Amino acid sequence: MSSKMILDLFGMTFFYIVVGLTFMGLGRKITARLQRRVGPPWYQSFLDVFKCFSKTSISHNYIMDLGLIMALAGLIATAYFMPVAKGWTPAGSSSIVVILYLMTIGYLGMAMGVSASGNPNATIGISRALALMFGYEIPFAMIILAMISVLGSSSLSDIAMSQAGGIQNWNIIRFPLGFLAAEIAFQAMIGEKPYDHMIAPAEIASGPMVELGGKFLGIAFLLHAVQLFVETGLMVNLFLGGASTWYEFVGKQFVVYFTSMVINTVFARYRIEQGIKHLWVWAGSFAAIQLVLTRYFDIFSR
Amino acid sequence: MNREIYLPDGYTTIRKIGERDGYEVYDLFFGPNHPGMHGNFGYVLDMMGTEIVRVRPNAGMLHRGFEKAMERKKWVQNLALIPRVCVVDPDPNEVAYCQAVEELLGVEAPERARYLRTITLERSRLTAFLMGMGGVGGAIGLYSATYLMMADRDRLLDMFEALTGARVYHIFNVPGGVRRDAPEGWFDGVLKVLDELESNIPDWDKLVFENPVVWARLEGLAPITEEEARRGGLVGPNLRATGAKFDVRRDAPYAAYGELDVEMHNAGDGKADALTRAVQVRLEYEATIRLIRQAIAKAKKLPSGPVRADVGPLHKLRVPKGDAYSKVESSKGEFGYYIVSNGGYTPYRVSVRGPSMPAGIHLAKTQLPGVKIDDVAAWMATLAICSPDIDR
Amino acid sequence: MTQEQYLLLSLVAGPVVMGLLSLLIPSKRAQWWIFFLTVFAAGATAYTLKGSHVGVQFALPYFWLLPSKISFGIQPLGFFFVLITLAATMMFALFSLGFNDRKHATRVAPLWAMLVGASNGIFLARDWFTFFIVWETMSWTSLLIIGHGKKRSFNAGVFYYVLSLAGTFLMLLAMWVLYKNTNTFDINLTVTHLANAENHAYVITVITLFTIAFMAKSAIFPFQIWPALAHAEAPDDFSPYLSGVMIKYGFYGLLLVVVPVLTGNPGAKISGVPVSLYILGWISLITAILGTVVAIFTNDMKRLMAWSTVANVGYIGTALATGSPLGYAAALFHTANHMIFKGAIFASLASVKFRTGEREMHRLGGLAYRMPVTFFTFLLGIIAAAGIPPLSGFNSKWMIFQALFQKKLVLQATGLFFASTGAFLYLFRALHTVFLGQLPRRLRTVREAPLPMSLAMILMMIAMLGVGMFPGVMTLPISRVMAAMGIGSIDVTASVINGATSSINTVLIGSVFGIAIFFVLVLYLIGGRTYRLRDDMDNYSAGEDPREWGVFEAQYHYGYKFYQAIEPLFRWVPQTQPEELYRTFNRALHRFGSFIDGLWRPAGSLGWSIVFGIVFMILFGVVL
Amino acid sequence: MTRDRLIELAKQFFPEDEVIPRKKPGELEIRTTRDRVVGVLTWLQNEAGFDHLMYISGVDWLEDGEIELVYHVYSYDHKLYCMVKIRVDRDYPWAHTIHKLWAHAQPYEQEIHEFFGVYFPGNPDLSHLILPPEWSEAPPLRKDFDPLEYSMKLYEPEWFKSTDTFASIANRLRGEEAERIIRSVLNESARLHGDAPEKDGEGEA
Repeated sequence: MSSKMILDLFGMTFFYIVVGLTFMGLGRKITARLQRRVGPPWYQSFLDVFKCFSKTSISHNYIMDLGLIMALAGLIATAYFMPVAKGWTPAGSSSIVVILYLMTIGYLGMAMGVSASGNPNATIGISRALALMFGYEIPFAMIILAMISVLGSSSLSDIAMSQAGGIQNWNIIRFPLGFLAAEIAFQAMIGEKPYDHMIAPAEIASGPMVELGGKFLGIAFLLHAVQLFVETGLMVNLFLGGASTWYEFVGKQFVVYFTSMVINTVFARYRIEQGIKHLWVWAGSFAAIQLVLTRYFDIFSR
Repeated sequence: MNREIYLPDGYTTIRKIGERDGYEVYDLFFGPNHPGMHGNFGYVLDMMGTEIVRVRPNAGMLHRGFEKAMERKKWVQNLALIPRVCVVDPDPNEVAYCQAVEELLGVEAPERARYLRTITLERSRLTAFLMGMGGVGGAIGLYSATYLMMADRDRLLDMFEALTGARVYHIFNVPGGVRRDAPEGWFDGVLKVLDELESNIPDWDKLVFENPVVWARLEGLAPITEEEARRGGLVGPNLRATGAKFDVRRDAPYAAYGELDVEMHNAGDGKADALTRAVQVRLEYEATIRLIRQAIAKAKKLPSGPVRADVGPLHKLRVPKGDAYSKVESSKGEFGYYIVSNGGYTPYRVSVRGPSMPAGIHLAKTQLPGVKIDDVAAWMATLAICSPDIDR
Repeated sequence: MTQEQYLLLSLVAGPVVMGLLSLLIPSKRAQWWIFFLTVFAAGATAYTLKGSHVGVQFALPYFWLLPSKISFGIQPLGFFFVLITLAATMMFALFSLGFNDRKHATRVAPLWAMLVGASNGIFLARDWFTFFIVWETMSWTSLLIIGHGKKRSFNAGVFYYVLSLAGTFLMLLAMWVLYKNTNTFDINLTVTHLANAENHAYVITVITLFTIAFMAKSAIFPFQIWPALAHAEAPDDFSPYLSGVMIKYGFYGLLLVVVPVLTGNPGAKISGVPVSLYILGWISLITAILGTVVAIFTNDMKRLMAWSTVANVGYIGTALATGSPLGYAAALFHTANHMIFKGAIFASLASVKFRTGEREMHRLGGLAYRMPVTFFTFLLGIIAAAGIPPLSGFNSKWMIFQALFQKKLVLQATGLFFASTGAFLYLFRALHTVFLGQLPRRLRTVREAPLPMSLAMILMMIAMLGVGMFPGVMTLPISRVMAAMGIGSIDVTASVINGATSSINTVLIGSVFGIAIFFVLVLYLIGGRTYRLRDDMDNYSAGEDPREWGVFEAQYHYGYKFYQAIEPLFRWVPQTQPEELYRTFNRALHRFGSFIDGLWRPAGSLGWSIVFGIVFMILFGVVL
Repeated sequence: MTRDRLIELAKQFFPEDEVIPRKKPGELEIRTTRDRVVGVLTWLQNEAGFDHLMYISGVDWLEDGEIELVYHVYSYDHKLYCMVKIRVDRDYPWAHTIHKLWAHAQPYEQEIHEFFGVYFPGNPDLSHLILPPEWSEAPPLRKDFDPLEYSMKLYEPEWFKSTDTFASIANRLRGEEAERIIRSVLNESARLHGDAPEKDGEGEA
């Protein structure tokens, strides 16, 4: 661990946050335009974060501070394992299992921080978020397993690299059903409608966000930004052929995010059990068919 | 605090489970400033898991003592207060009040005024329906519906502004008629807006009423049978959604409704769940647009004339002794004013019947236990509970 | 006899003798001190025996009543187990020393000392006869400990004992069969005999008998019910041992017999896995999923963790059943990890119960603000249990997944993903309901656990972090053990594990996580000023003052039926209620007893019973 | 059933009560007493087909020393509207609850209890729905409750008595117009509340 690496990591952290916040701002703009509004400027999220961090904030106890710090750190650490472009994987090894499990620490930290605030609304939000994890992790895991069983490597950069050489090699072509399942699961993963049970303002008063203010809300914003980066990055690396330059990567990420925002705009929210059932039935069955076809019938592989 | 607990018989067992020790049930505060709450009103929900076991309505946040205040203000001054009884649909209040005063005075509004009243009332109904349908969307997370329908509502409010100078509280009616005649070209302006609204309907259908997620959310939620609705004091679209054929506009016509053909729609037959209630509003929305066209077509042919019967100077208005009850069909159902006069400059007593009280207080206590927290906002939105008319 | 042989004998006999001796002492505290010292002495003994002492043997001379010698010996696998179990037991003993103060002390210390001896005996036994004796000693001592003088606990203990007795009978049968065929009780010889046997059906039969016995001990489906009863009803300080150490005997047995036999004599294969192991894999997967789902909806915190143990046993079984070196290593590694983290979790729950006396989770809440050490132990425990880096549980879980990827057992891997996501659900639920949220008024005076308990918990935290960052501590010995057993080896260094499809560097993961924490901490510190609320109730309640509505801390804590929303989705899972099953079982047993009773009673003489007895014995002999 | 038929029947069933048609077609009024009102309403609901209880309003007749309760019922089938009026003693006001007939009468009775102080024995919940629970004044919709007096008692009396406050506001506005408006409002208010309604309001803004 050299000082150059630490510097690299710092730069990358900055990069993730900038990309994530820009996406959030653009997402708000897209939603507004679809709803016949003007919407805030694209840099609104930056202003929000700056403002949040400059305010005096209320903390309920040390666990709240600790939980949110742990959450953001966990997601940033996850992002370090995300291959952005050639030679742009700061932490080298990029085992997909590591990414999936390290991401969980973000959720755990967030859950811990907000439930330490002692508000039942926040806790219901967390219980919904965790329950929803049940819904999307299984289809997602199945798709990843299908890829691993073809490729024989569970490194994300290997998966991305294997799609090099044109659009016909992309996994979106080779695993069409899997992509469909992943797209549904992705919608739940980033918590957009119809799976935004965690936030659900009209039901549980914004759920986990209910007690966050000041820099805690700022951290929650950053958390969402990095989460967007990681999850869209996962989709790009898994299905859209990875990228050779960082702007290609960000561009592909934006396509993924844009699709998700459009879906978000035209759907209502499921009830939580309906949401999970929907994920299992649709994403789950697509993924299962894909997995069985790939693993046992050798279809779709090279 | 001596807030007593009222629980219907069917739910005593759940309460007993909850009260065996005090730790299984926890409380959630749904309102007054909850994002899912319509207005300054609240429910204190006793929850077990994510299911409600007991509801304590928490009204009174908005109470401005209108009924008391009206007793101290002159007959015409009250016109500034009454639209505030129901914010989203203010005109029925004015009309009901004015009609009751007119009944006591023994005057009748001129024909032109009655048509203007009808058109205003129906347009006010449209704004309320748009807000209601958008509210259903908002309650289940479909915020696009809220924003888009708000935009449509704004077009209607523009026409209100052109007619009355105000956007929300119009204070357009006075005892004896309306304040002023429609300006030149106003009818055509309204027709243009209606064209626009009508052209949007297919889009809203696709967005809201044919959306599979909306169906999944609302279908089977909080069903009410026709008998329950009739005996339970539910009125307006909530009642008609169950299949009951009742509409104040048809059965006790006022304003110009006697001369118009008011359509009757029933989304359900014998029973209505949340989805049926939402669809009922959607059906009536379209019917209302047609009704306004009808009214405008007739109003355009009317000879010009006064829009206000002569009742003397309004600020010196004295109303003969007696009592009168007048009701109109608002967007949420029957809105009634019971007015008692002792012959003075001010009313002796004004008593308001809002459509939300039976649903917002009584039905909440009986129907919400057993419902999940997910559905409280949707339940409120589809029943179109308007808290200001509980609080008055 | 050499010094080493004495030491070896003392590992087994020492604790037993000390336990028996301490029975004579009336003072409970003194008994616990003796237990504590005994365990540490045993640990020190084992540590001195570590190294190049493989092959040291010791045999008691022939005794006329016994058909065989009683012999112990150091084998790589057994001794590895001795070391890790003793290391864990030392922490648990330290914890118990604090736990059994004047108010909470139980009289189980002598029995537990004997149990530790028996446990070592199991790992060191060289022949089936000895194995059987120590196995039985282990069974009845643990029965008495679980009972610890309470009716409810004793019922739970009996349930556990009867199940393991059923397993033991099958094991006895298998031993008998082996003895018949080989004329020896020696474990190594019989295993070699099986591995080279021509008749594969015979091999499978014997292995199945052994496997069922070990499954009963390790609570693999369909024996998954007993931990929920026994772990929950056992003395609180004994639960870590029960869940951490004792449930692993079955896996030791599987690794001792089944794995070497199937390595030598695999028979038919499905996706590169011997059929019997493949079936075991699916059964383990069912165990994992069942344990997880039931845990999600369990409200009793000790029972919840017992179901979690069942789920983890399922992971270990699934790993073992891949039939590959990586899988065996993952199973061994997860066994060791589970020993620490589940021990830590049960220890922290024990200290919660020590201070509050509550077991129902929803009656607690907010204890993290009062018991920070306990909270952090629990937190690190659940992070490890959920398999989140950089703690120990992740490494073994990663290895399990690698083993499954290697054999392309994708369906099993999906199932494990399911169970592992579910683990996150129930673990967080316990964390929130017990430690976070609102602190009820009656718990405001709760203090941190006493020093020995806290110290033990801190040690466990260090162990989890250490193994998480440097898995080599465990993986390198495991690799050596496996090489010595001849079932392959794995490619590991101190901080790198090379799996089949990718590799991880735990130090790298830990340090980038640390750097990220540093960045965020800087961000946190340059942010605006923070002030702390003194009052937990001073938070968003939609504009109402909760107290005005008679809502206090305890009524503002969401803990009961935490996942009620998703309960309808799990109707297909039998929500196993241990009490009901126990009652059914009890009734069935009683009915069977009455039936037997009724068979001879009408005759009204003892003769019939004797006749029946003789017939039964003859039949038994014929069958064998 | 027509209105006339209904009046005929009602007179037959309740000979002691006044049954009068109202001015508007389709409206009638039954004046009865506290003891008979439940009988009348039961008959209306079960026999005459009045299945809709609109609401219950109360009127305080201070001079008569009585509180009038008006039950508004409607028949969906016959399209008839009926007002059932009873009067109860103002000092010891109570009436029979009708929440067994119409369940949603419960909140209406609760509200009348809250605002008129009429007690309904048998109503399961007569707690304060709208007023604060610690309300200790007279029921606010009674004629002898004076909101101005109550406000002056509740808040700082100087604020209400002194016209300086308004004058200072006017000064701050620095406009004669503003001052004129405020003066006129004050005059109007004093006139209305100072028992001088007969004088014509010259200061109407």
